[in-house]
Amino acid sequence: MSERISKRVSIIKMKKITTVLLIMACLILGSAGEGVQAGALDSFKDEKGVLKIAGGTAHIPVMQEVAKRIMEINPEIQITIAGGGSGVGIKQVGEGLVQIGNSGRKPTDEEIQKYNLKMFQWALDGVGIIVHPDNKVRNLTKAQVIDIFSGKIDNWKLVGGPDKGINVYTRDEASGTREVFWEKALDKGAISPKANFVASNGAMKSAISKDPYGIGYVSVGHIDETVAPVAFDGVLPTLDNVKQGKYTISRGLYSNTKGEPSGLTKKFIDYLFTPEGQKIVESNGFISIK
Amino acid sequence: MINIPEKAAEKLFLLPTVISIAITIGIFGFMLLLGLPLIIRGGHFLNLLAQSWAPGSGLYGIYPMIVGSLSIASLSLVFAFPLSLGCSVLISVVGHEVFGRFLRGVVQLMTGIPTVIYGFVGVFLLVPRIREIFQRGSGMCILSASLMLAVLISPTMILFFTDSFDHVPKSYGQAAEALGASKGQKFLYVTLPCAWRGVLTGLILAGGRALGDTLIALMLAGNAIQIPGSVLDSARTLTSHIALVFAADYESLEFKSIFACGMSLYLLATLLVLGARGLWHRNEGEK
Amino acid sequence: MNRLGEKLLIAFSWISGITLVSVVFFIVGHLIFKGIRAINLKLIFGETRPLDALLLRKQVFHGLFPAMMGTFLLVVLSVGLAAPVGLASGIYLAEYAQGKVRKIVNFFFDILATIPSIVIGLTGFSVAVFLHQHYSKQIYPCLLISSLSLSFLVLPYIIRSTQVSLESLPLNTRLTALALGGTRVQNILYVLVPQSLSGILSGLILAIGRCAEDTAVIMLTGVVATAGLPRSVLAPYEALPFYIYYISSEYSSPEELLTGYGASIILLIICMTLFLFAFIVKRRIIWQTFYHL
Amino acid sequence: MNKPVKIRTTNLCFSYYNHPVLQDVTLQFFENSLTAIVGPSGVGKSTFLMTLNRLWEEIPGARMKGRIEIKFNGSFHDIYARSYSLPQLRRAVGMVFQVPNPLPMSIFKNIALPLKLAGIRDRSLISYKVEQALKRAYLWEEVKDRLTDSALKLSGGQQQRLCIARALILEPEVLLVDEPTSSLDGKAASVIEELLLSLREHCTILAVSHYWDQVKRIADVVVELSNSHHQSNIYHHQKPQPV
Repeated sequence: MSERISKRVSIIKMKKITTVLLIMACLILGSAGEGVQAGALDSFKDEKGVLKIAGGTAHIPVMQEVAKRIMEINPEIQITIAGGGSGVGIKQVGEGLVQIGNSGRKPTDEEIQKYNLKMFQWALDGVGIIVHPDNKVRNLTKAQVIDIFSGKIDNWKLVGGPDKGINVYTRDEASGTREVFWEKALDKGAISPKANFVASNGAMKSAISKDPYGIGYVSVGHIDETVAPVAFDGVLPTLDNVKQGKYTISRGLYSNTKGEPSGLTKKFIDYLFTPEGQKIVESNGFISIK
Repeated sequence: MINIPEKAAEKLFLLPTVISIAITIGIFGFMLLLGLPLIIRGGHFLNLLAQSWAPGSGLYGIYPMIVGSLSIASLSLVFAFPLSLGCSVLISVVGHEVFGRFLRGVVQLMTGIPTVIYGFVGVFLLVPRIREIFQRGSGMCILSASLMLAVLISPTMILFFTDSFDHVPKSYGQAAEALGASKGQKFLYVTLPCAWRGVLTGLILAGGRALGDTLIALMLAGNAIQIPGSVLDSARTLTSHIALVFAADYESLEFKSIFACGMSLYLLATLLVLGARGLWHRNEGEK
Repeated sequence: MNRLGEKLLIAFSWISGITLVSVVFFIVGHLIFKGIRAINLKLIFGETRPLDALLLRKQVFHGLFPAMMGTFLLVVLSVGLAAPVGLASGIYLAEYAQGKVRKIVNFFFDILATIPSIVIGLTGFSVAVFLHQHYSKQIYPCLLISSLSLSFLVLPYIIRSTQVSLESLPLNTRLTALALGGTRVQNILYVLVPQSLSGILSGLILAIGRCAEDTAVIMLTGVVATAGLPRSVLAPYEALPFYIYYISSEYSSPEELLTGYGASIILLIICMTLFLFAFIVKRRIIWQTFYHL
Repeated sequence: MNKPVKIRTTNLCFSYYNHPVLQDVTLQFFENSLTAIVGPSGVGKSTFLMTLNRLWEEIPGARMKGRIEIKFNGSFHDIYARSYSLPQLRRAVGMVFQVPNPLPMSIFKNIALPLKLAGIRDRSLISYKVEQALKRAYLWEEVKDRLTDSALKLSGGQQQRLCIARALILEPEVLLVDEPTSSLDGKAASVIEELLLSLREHCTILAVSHYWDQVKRIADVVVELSNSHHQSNIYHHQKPQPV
């Protein structure tokens, strides 16, 4: 009697194991999918493996769109995208932790030399000051901006707004956006220690869109109707103004590799420069370099 | 039939124990090893704790973060303690048949709510309210973080409090009742004095949770590096400092500072454990 | 204490209880009210057909599927790593360790249980960087490193639940097999562990819940915003709690924010179910699974 | 008493956390007889039983001094000798506890457990031995149709007989019985008493008992442990032969 029962139990066990094995087999076999024809993406068809991207947060929407297209064509490829900021991107690609490190500033000569970096600038971008759409202040002089960010001006009424305290938002030291803004808008002046910190361009935009008395700076590509751009010395941060060189807080968007890129990494970067890739760049609010 | 020799079996169970202990010590070792350059440069670990943060002038002290951590944690205790005490009185002393049990169930379920969800709801529900009510600052401040943290740590306290109340011998209460004490008197003069160590231990453990939590402060406290002057000021905790800086240049001193934060948190945790164990074990000894 | 004081005490306790319950209902209600319309197959699978996604034929974009799979793999790996070590340590503590050794071991496990999760994450991250620099360029923050770090995080849960359930067995049960000529190991394997199975299991479920909800550890050790399904344990991955954190600060449209609410509801349901289950299991005897004839 | 000696203890002292329980106990027990151990509660009767299978070693804070020898295969062995195998001793010296302690598994598995612990795997042998043990414990007829039921479903008296069967399956030469009827009603208790009397033929039984009437019914020899501090008094009674 006991034997029969134990047999039944072991059959149930066997069934469980088979189910698990089947699922695992499906997981493995299922990953071999079929591709679709798509011109510039053809070259990705025989690639596989993991491509890791990290760094500049302004780049993320473009990276995500490109990655989506590639992974749709070939599910064998896994592309991972992390933020962290330009400093992180440069450091991580230099250390070999990722294959592509993005930066919203040009890597310094020292960095290029130390890590043998190759940089690829695939877009032009500006860094615009933004406030909440309900805020009527839409124009600030450079001097006012410097005073606001250093904390010297701490009420909107001093710059023609309501009688409310100014909430300054800034990015951390690893941010290329911060670096460019600090250099070109603040003349490397101090940023108030009272400033709230946010971790990315996306986070800056959503923070300002929620705070009626906030002020911050963000990649021009990220500006949309949820926030209001502020003219800097009378010039609005728009694509045209950046393109024509009227808006001075501008920068390139770079993807950096350690040494000459090859394989999947090279194909990814090449794709950014194809007409299709540049279209993605433009549709995300950046300026094509072509 | 498994036939492991006794001695071998003991070794087999001992090995993972040693591994677990090695991990515990190893965590501190790593903090120390990687934070060492900054400590040497700062001259002294204690210096680092007292210095302010000014990377521009070469100061990488974590004093503002320590103040941030301590003020957010203690404020959350201020909110959570009376609330939790009240709830545990309702559960174990008033002992309302329906609501008491319901409350206990809710509290048990609360322990399962992920921190990130408190943070998420805090960002969209609490922060705008705080900003509107006080008309000052961005709403991301010590107050917002503490309020949400208070909700997070309440279950820990309530479960610990009710447990210590329930462990007070029934006969004590009966003795008081026989002398004509009311429920409230029984609680105040018998239960609470007997259970105070448990209450204190629960407070310490909840404080530990509040100090160690990352997400709520990261999402709700604004993360400004300053010594906060009021509960409506933005502040950065030791934990969020780690979360914000960890991806920076590994060789920079800024990056090393997060190991000083890690070490401080580790030491704080050890202190709390020592305190809680001291209280708890003496408690058991008395019984 | 007079009647008034007593009334005040009771009134205060009622106020506290009602406050807490309403806060919880407000939080959960807010999530459900705002996010319930996001709950559908599209939230999970995006534009991909669910079957294609489940069979891994197609990648899922704009859906939670990769994050959910990431969390699932994370839980399986972490608990898989922590369970044997935790069980063995728990058994050692309850059945072998005595006197001073026991006190010291207990002390260290208390510390391990109290170390903030972000410190454990930082350690995992440093280990990854260290290994990368000194051993293999293949190692960097990834699913494996996250699982390892998470397994440190949940180790105390498993150790404690094992230890407590073993120690709470009555002396009568402890002596049964020994009196019948069983060795210590036999006693542990045949009687003590099976008898404390429900307690051990609820500890494991708590550990699973902790792995599923933790954000601080994984954000330092390899979770990223976009990864698709992880192709290997050495690759970065997505996870539900990190997705929620990411959306809360970086959403770019109301639709994206809605997915954040959806993800929160899903994570809440997963964690609540696990915790509820842990509470139920503790009371139920499930020895049948072990002592089948 | 003309039966040969089976067990002898010499100058046995015992303490829990330095609190003395037994002092200087020197006793002899005879083969194939039932010795009742009586005395006021707290005097260490259960403890004394546990010194004979060394089970006290599993209880924290316990200490023992003295010498215990049991005759196996014709010669006396010091059971505390370093070379003596503990599992082997406990298989030869069975024990039944005051409160029945079946494990939460089936009746069959409960009784087969000692065989499993001893490493016996032959299924037909196990089935045979389980049946024999149940028969010897007067339980076979009641449970033979539900061996796969949980042992916890049995009544208290049945559970206690199950525990006796479980102790008997290894055919021990000595059986230690600690107040086996204290948790049972009169009817169940008398079945157990009858059972113990029949078991005398196969082994040496040491039974702790509280009830003098029970002692009178079943014991061949009575030993009283007393509270007096230096010497445990021993009385040997010739049991009145049952009619």
